[in-house]
Amino acid sequence: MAETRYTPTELLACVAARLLEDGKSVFVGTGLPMIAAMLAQRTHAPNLLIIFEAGGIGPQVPVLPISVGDSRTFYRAVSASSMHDVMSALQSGYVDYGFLGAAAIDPYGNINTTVFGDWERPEVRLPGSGGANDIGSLCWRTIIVMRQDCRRFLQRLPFITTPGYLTGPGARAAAGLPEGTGPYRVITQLGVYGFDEETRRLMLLSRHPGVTVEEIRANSEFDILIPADVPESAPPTPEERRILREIDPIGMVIGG
Amino acid sequence: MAETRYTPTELLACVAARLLEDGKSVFVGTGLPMIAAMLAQRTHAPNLLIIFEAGGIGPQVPVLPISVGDSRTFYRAVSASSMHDVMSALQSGYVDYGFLGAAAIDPYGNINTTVFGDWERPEVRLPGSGGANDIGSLCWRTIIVMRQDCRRFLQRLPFITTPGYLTGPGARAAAGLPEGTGPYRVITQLGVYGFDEETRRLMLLSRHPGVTVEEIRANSEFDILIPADVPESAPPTPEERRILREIDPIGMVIGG
Amino acid sequence: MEILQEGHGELVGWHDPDEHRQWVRENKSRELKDKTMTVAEAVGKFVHDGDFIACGGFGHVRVPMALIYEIIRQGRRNLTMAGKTAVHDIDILIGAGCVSRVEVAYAFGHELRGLSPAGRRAVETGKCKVVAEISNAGYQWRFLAAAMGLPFIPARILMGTDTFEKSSAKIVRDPWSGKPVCLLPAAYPDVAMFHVPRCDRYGNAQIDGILVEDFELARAARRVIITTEEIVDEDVIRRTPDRTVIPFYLVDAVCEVPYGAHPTQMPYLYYFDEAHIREWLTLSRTEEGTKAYFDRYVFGVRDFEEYLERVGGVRKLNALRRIEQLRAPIGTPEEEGNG
Amino acid sequence: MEILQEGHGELVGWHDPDEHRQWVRENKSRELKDKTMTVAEAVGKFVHDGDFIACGGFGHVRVPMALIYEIIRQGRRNLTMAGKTAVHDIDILIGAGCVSRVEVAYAFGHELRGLSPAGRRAVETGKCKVVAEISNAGYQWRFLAAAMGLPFIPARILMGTDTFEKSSAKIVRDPWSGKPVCLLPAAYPDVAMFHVPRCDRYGNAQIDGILVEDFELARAARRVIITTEEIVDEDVIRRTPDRTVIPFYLVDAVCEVPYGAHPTQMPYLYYFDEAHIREWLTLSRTEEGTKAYFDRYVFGVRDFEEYLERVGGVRKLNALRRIEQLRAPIGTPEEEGNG
Repeated sequence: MAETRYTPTELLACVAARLLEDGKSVFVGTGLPMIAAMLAQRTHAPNLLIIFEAGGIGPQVPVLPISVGDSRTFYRAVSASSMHDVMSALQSGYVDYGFLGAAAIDPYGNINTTVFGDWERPEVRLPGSGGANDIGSLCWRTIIVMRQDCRRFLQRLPFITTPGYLTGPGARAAAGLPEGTGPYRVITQLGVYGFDEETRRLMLLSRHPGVTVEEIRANSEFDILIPADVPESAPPTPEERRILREIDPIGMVIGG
Repeated sequence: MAETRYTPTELLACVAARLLEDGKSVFVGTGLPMIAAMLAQRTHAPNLLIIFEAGGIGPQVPVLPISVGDSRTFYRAVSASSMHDVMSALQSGYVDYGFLGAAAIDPYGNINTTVFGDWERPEVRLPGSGGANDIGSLCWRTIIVMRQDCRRFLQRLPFITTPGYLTGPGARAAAGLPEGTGPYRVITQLGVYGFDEETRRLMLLSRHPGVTVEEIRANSEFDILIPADVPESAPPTPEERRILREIDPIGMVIGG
Repeated sequence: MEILQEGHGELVGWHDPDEHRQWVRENKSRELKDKTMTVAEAVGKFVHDGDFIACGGFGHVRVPMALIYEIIRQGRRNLTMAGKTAVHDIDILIGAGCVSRVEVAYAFGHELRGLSPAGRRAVETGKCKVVAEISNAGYQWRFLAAAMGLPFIPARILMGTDTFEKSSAKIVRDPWSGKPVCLLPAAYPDVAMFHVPRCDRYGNAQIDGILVEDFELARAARRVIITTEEIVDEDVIRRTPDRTVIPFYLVDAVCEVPYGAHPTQMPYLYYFDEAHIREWLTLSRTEEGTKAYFDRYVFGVRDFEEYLERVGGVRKLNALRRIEQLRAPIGTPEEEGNG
Repeated sequence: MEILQEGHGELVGWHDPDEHRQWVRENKSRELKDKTMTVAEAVGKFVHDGDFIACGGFGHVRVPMALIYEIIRQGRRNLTMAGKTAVHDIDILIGAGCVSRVEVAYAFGHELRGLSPAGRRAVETGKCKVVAEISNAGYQWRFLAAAMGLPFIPARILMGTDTFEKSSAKIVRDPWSGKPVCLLPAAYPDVAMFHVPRCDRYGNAQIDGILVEDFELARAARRVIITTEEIVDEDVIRRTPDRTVIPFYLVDAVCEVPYGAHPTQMPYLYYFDEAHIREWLTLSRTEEGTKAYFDRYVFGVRDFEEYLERVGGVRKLNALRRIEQLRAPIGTPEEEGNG
């Protein structure tokens, strides 16, 4: 019973952390991605290299950073460098994983974080790309963490801020984006998704405990590829939850 | 009488130093240019900013540097930076003066420091551009210091390493080089030269003490523009000579 | 190299490299001279209505806030601002009506702290116009191109997206690989502003920790204003010349402003003032609240020192120092202060 | 962007950016692991016949000489070398028959010390081939393009000259200004070698003083070998992360070699060994002398420490330290040593 008393955010953090391999590198933002990367380091991936877009490389983070440029992101780092340096490393293929948030996504993993409505005179203006377009263009594998519902899983985005697979197979390379890159996983409050090799469309990989395939379908404007047999995401272990509390003692990201 | 007992190199250093204005910047190499810049700083141009291509900016040089990357080039500097930084400053228009040496020059101030004979299998192989092409392309005013004789003042160069005025008026801009730049003065053991505004060809500005116009003509393969009335270069003053000894006490550049 | 595609965003801050070189030659002093002045003088002299401005730092880190408050105090108008992970700075400048045009990499948000009520309201009502989109790396590299005196620099980003379509970039075919590559035009801000831990009176400025894109931005901008925790003797700089990030010939004004980055973080020196940022985010939900904020913290104080008193004075500043230096946890009573 | 002109020099060290990314993904470790080894192991493992190599530093400053001697000792052949203000390093590598191809920004000279007898003889007799010309900034920016993972970078140099004609650059029309601009192709050396004052066992390397183009070169190269005056504890690096110039994930080998830059200068630590450089410049005037030099200083010694004994041992090294630190003038008897 104890194992099931976890918060939704704890589950997301654990699911995200487990995707990260030891000995690889990850570009993280603040919030959940940071927590997932720290959790991975303290469990199966002690040798995961964490890089921040403002220039922090390989820190020994003492306290959860609030900002991507926060001095905590280069505390006891191997290098406190510059955006030019880390973005160049990203462009040169040194970064395995990158995290993105999204206000909306389409079947090909394209992302909108810029605007709803008309660009010139928007209904809702969002912050824009930030580093998202860079990460989505240049990282080997992008992991998107977002809320899923019918206003966010859209057939067609009002604005593509960050490239997923664009219009499908081959479209990224044709556009000039680095070969072999693209969205790898999408993690929502309902499940974990990948992208079908042939169509490059969103495909369910696992449902979170208690979530049905119907719920997953109901919370998307477009058709999600759903294989016949979809496993359940493994819930957070007590050990993972203990570490999460250690990382975020005041529940800044994980919640109360 | 005392004033005339100077070495040829002392004269060159003084003539070069006097061209440099206070409050401006100069890109220097080792040897004579360095000495000229230091002499200028200790006479009429205390606020001359000295920049070295390897990254030293505004040093308080304790001892004459031997190499352009020598730690003396960034001793008590305002910045010990990088080639990227200083070359970018050069390209952005921050550098007023640059010094060049030359193995050969043509009437338009183009320079060869690469090769005599065939490029593939040369008679004489020289070091190549180094920073010369960069300085000659990007500095506002380039000052060339070289030996003059018929094998060096050539009608046509076997190889143009560094651009002067190329084929004449307008040719630099047409080639894509920054507007308003180009060779400013040529200093040899015989005299000081500028470039005629209209033709962009080498023109005598002053003869060194004791040098005749005939000698100047005799030591060039091409016709040098020689105005009717050419002044004599002012010889080194005792004060200048005293400072030169201070700068180069063992006569490394200035000679014995 | 044929042009395959062109973005239709406004080309902000581009100059022909020759025109820029000429401007540098005529306007940037290569002389080692005293440039110290007050923030009022610096803003008065170098920030003009209609200018394209940019701030050093990143997000809520090392932002030259004393200059931002002064721009509001002096009532500058029609500024275009680089939304290069601009958060509190751009938000209050938009809220105060100073900034009316933005090229956006990241703006209208406060990272984890949530979206900007003031900034978003201005954009959604048309009071502030987004003139172009770009990404963080894209902006950084636009500054790099300018810092290098180039018309453009290539990058493998933006392609395939609407961010490109609303940018000022172009896509061409790389003559070596034959593949499409994006060209980012140089961006030369009229004024860039930085807050640094130490700088001498000539403008030789050092930064501790990450540089973000300050190295490039300082070289891209036409005018550079430095605020510094401390004006140090030239000798301090000359003893550690490899720590100098911004040399004097790039700098037009040097202002000593201890705590000049408040309420943003100054690495190693003081932490974010979360209480103050929260106060702004709360007040700025309404026009009235926004006005109240400026009345209290900008127009109602004589200068930045009086502002510091008002946000909590010595007690608050000491508390922020302890948190930044990991000697006190976040959220201690002192940090909440009396601001 | 039509191509207006193309250089006809050989395109040295260029890779399609996608191919390079894939190589990085498969071959560069992102793991913090011990990379310490001897120079013999490092050269054995990472420098292969036919490789394109480059050295950090500039001229006779901070050159990884212990690695250069080891490459000669191990008899590498057909190397292509970046003549990026390469002086003593390239001269002895050509003299020893290791380097047979050079892209030249600056080579075959020793700055103020005169031209290189060995290097020039090899080029003038066809034993060593110059495959392309470039300038110092041009090479530096070729490395910058590679460090950024780009196919090329623009620059306003080379145009109008034979240096361009013998380069691998191209001239295109800038789509913004309409003016010609030079595009420099990226250069990815197979191996770059650096000597640094301090580095930890993982390869986090710090450099004091000017960086020259080491920042860019370390990021451009596929393999990076570091020799260091001292292998320091990781903690030393982590206390001053803003001093790290080359982070571990770029580095393949770390070798502790005190005085590893001899006879070149190590800023703050030891001066040029002018006597030794003069000995080489004198001996290398003939083939016999060149052979005698290598017999004495490379093949006749077991390792770099024995080499250091032979060039004058502790007395010489102490003297060079005093000169570098401005505690003794140039040309003192000790400096002349017994080497």
